[in-house]
Amino acid sequence: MLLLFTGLLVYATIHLPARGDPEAPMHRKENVVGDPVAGAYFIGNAYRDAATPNMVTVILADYRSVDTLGEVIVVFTAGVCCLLILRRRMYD
Amino acid sequence: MIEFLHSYYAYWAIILLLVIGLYGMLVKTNLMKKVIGMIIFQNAIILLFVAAAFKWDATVPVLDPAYPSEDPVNYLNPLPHTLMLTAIVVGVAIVGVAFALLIAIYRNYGTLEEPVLMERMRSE
Amino acid sequence: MEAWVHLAVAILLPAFFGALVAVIFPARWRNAPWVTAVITSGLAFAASVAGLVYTASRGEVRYYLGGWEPPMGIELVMDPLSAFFCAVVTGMAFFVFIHGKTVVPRETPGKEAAFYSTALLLVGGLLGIVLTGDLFNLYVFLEISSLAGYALVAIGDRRAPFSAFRYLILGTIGASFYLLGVAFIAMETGSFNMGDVARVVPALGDSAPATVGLILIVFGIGLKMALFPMHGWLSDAYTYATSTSTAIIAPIGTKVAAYVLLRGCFYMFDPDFVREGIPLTTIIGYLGAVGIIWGSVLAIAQSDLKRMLAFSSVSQVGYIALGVGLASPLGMIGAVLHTLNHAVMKACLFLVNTNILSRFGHTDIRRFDRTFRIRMPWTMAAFTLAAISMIGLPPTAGFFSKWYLVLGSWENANYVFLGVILVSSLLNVVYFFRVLEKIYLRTDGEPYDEKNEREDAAVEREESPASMLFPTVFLAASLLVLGLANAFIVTYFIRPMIPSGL
Amino acid sequence: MTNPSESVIIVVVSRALARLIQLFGIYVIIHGHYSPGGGFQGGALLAAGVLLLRMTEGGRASQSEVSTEAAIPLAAVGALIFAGAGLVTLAFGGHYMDYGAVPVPGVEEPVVRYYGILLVEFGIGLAVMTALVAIFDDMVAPDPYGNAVDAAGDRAGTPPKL
Amino acid sequence: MPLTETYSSSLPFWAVAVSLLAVPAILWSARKPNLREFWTLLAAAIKFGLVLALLPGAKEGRVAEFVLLEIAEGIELSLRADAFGMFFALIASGLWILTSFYSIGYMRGHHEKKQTRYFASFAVSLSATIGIAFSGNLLTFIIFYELLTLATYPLVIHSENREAIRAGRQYLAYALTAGLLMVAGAAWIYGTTGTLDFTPGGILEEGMLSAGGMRILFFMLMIGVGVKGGIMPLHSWLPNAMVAPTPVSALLHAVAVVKSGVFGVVRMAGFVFGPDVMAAYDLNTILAVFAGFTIIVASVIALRQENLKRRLAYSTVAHLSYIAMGAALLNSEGFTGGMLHISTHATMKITLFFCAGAIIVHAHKENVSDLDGLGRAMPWTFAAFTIGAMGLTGVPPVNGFLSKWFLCLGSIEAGQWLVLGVFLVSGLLNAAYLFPVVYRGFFRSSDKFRKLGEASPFMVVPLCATAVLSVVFCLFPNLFFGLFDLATAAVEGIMKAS
Amino acid sequence: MNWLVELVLFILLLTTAVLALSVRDLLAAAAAATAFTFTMALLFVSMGAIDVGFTEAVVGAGIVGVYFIAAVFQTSRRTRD
Repeated sequence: MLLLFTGLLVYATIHLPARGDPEAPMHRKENVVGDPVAGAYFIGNAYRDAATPNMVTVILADYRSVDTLGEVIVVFTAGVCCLLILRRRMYD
Repeated sequence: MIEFLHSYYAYWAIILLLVIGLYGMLVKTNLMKKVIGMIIFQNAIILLFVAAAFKWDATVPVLDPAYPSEDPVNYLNPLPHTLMLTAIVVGVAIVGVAFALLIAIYRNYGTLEEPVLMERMRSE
Repeated sequence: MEAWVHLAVAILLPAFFGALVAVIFPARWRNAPWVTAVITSGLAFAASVAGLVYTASRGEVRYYLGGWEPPMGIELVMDPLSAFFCAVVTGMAFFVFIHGKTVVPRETPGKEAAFYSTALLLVGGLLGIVLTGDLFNLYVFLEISSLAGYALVAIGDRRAPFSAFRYLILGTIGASFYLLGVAFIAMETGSFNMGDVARVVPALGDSAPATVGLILIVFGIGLKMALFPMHGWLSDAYTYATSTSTAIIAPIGTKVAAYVLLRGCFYMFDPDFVREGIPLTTIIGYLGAVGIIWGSVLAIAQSDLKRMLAFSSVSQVGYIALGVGLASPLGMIGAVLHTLNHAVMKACLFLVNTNILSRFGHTDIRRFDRTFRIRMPWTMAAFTLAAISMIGLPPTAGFFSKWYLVLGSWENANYVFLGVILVSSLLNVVYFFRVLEKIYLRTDGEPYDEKNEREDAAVEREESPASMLFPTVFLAASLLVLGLANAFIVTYFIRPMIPSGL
Repeated sequence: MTNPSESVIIVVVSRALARLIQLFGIYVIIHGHYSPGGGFQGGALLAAGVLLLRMTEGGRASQSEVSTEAAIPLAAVGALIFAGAGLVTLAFGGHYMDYGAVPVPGVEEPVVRYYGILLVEFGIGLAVMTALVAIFDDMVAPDPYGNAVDAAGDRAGTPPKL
Repeated sequence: MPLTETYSSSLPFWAVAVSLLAVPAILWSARKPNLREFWTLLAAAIKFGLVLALLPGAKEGRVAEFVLLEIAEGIELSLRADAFGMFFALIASGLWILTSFYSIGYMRGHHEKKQTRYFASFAVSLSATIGIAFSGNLLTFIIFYELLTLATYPLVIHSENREAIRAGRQYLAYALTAGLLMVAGAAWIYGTTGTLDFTPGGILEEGMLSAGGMRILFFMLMIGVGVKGGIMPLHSWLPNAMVAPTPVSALLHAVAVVKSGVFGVVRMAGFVFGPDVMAAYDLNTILAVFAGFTIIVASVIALRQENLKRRLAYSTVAHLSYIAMGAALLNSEGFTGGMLHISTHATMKITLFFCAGAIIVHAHKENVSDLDGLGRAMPWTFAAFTIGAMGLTGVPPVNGFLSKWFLCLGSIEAGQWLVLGVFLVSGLLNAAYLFPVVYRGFFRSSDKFRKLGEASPFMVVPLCATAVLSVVFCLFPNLFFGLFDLATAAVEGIMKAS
Repeated sequence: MNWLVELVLFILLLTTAVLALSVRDLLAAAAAATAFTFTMALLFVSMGAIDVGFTEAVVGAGIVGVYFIAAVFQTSRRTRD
């Protein structure tokens, strides 16, 4: 099964765009059908939109803030889960 | 050929890591080892994303006046980086819950070896 | 901007806010978490129903979170399909939460707040999966719901943590495979937005990474969905968890995975390609068919009601997979309708299981007897109705989803599926009537006589409290309504969601 | 793990170190706009400081830092700050999480977003710190049910089976 | 004969619903037997009245139709009181009144337990039966068919002893399998034709399916209805279900369930496949072979049964196949005979079961050999039994003669001499297994029953009534609400359309 | 030059991964896993993902390492495989 998995992945990767190629679909400004691609947009507009030089921060907390909200909630979930699993009562 | 290897060897290393991680999760009988396998597996996927965000001759995605931001070629793609931040934290959360479960299992059965555990569960 | 557009986010938020607020209350407000859970899930339910009606009449809603248009920002997509699944998820959650009023403090004493918070997180995560239009965002919500699911499964008897751990390992493999698939698709298409992907993939033509990505996603989601042969985690997880945990996870957890399957196969990718280019749906369909039989046979072998229901879940998930596997409008109608029906049936059955457990302290079928009927007449009536629906007898809801699946199988000339559906109905009869006989009849072989009558007259009625009884009976009764109204549901809600390529 | 360390040096050094780590954590949160870092990293550093204290000073003495009971509600508060910021934008007629929709007189939209991000990062930091501490506390707490089983598979407290 | 026209009316719906509505009332008054049985009788009377109200229209060829709602996409839950359905509904609802009276007497006389469940299930069964009669399409038919299965299950397992439960399981297994096959068949038809509405002359047309496909479809549907209709080799649940209380046997095995089965056979033959298709693909031959086989073999088995109810049960199996055989003849005489036999057999067999029940309750005898001399103690009962036996044999003044006459005519018309032979031989066999009972009752003397009087009037009156009905029906076929006209109208509809 | 660093890190990564899975002492395995995550963090940085690298170092290596040790102390240290 692991071999099957490996074969599948290798098959997929040799058809992938080469690593670091700036013309890969992910890095281009427009995709095949002419829609803008998010990565290039972020690079070009992050500072303009939020006056923050760190693009990752802007994406994290603004463009894709719901992802981050979800992430915070994941951590919160983990906390509540551990409580639920290991603690006897919530408050002593 | 060298070109090809150069472009793709990272992917294959990642696949190797993925397989190692999957092997750890599925084949190892110690539950703690399964968690280690899980960590490897998740990190390998994160690495795949980060590798995908990589561009030759580009700088880190923090705005630098020396590089014009209009041309995306100058900066690494920040999107996968952001997503992987999330993925890392998600991974930590899962590992935390997994450890909590392991502790609960150990309290209940006194072992983390799957065969022993199965035997003790069956004998109840 | 029209105010109705905010419905999409109004469905999603109450559950998360409820989860966060539930743990803040001081300990002496004992009922506060329950009230929070009921109110928030009720709000979400109301919003989903409104959304369902809205999408049916005015078409889909795309909500740009943060005001950023995709692919920059994340969008919530409330189209007929997602609104439908939202309504199912929130509705079931609402009723199970009502039901939990007296059970949860008994099963998880001192941790009600954590329990409701986790359960609301589960619901919120599932709603997020259903609503989001972004592949990575879906992963985040998937993990929220999974984590909450692991924790809910882990509380229970001594064996629960181990079954939860196995669930965690397999669930993480599933989610990771999903993420891996997303990585391939994103690297090939350059976008994480489902709409973008749907537009780009046909333009790429035959793209190996995208195909492999889809296969990985389907495999990962199949694990989450407990599709045969990846169902191993489900039975233990459902059996050893506390009964309310099971009641909240079982009806909706696997359904949402089925939703992702539908989304991925028919909306993101071209159905024709998925059906013929890679025979993916066919494989799903056959796996579902095997799962139906396998789950039913194992359900027959169980002596514990809860475990039997767990295996029956494996088999019922198979129906949904089978509907997906038909890859035709009728198959899809069958799958979606069965999602609704099975959610209601399973919720009802697990609530009955909870009622029995909380009254008699066990759910061992071998120890059921005819006094159950006298002690808990309404619960048993609900069980009977739900069982009839599970078997698929008209005019209950279960019949009609099978009817569409049967029609779809004929249409595709797939006689294997047809046979499987028919045979599995008979297997369902075996394991449900076995229980019904125990509940209603005297089974020691002697005729029913005056002595029995006196004994029966001496048995007191000990029905569950109203908070437990109402959801159980209401869900059971709604099975009849759903059955009779299925044409309405199909015409107004399910037909519009069928993608044009199917 | 949660007993006080016996060495005074370790206690003193770790206390100083913990403060340093926490300071750095706050810096990371605030400076996340300009350099790598942000709520998560800062929150995790804050948590690391607390965990250091938990391990050296002992679980009880370090309760004043983040008490075990308050951890989860505080995490909820942190997440609520984040989610509530979204509600505020909704109230001003924007989309959920659209900080730009909040009209602050005299401040341009990008700058509003800037401060929106900062607020959110603090929420994240609080939530991550407390949640991570809560997980650790739950992991190291002694078995609350007192029915632990030893490695041989026997219940603690009951005589071993013959 | 006027052309059929349809008009919308909610009467069919209420006719179905009234006994369902009685169920809550029956359950609610579980502690008050008199009130409970009042509800039963009231519902029975109202139901009969409602069916009667539909009669004038049906006679004129006007079909009352009621569409409740769309039950599945493109298919409505429609009730149509056409002539054939009316015919069946009239018999079922009419005999329910009698059976209700008889049930009260039997259940009280026998001190049966769980009478509330019994009466409630009974009411649901009747609803389902009328629903089957009025079904406007195949899916509606299936829905009521399954409902009938579920509703009669509690009746079969009524005594809750081991054999009852076993019989119940067998019944479920047979009936549910049959239902599933019908569902599959219905799906096939829907997929092929896009409709499931019963049409006189058939939904299917020649060439719609391959010959093999048509035969498989025919088998699926015929197994579906044949299980309830007791066609061999699918009959074996029926004698085993005789463990049920006798009114159940009477109603189940004379009116409601088994008649629903053969009603279904005729429906399938006349309204789904249609005579043309049947003839074109030799489907009638298949049906005739099975029916003929059943008639002969079941009669022979009946000869060997010692238990009176089992003997009657096998007799039922045989007579049900008369009806199927009538449909298989594919001419108007055959259809008429088959339909008439639904009614005639109902009255006759219900008489016989009532008698058997009276004997069980009153004299506590179940075996044929124990009945010596009982006729003198229970003259009314045995007189009724004699009439019933004569009817089944086909002796003129009783109505069995009428239907048999048409069946024989039909077989002559069709030139099927073999079929005619089957009818004649089975008539002899009927005589052979029924008259010994009469003979023992009246002419074997025994002192056992000297002090035993007649059974309770609650039982005797209904059984005499049905016996009289049987005779009168033969002499004046149209006297009772024009049953005969209804049958001929229905048949004309089928034959004309094809 | 850069790719050489990367190659070394990859090799280190694979080594620590295999080590973490094969060591019999769970505490050592925890250490190896932490080393693995830390190498991963370095690799991220070398690929230019400084944010990710930083997070991985703090969260992955730091917090998970602590959790790991806590979990091992709460359970057993030995393993059969």
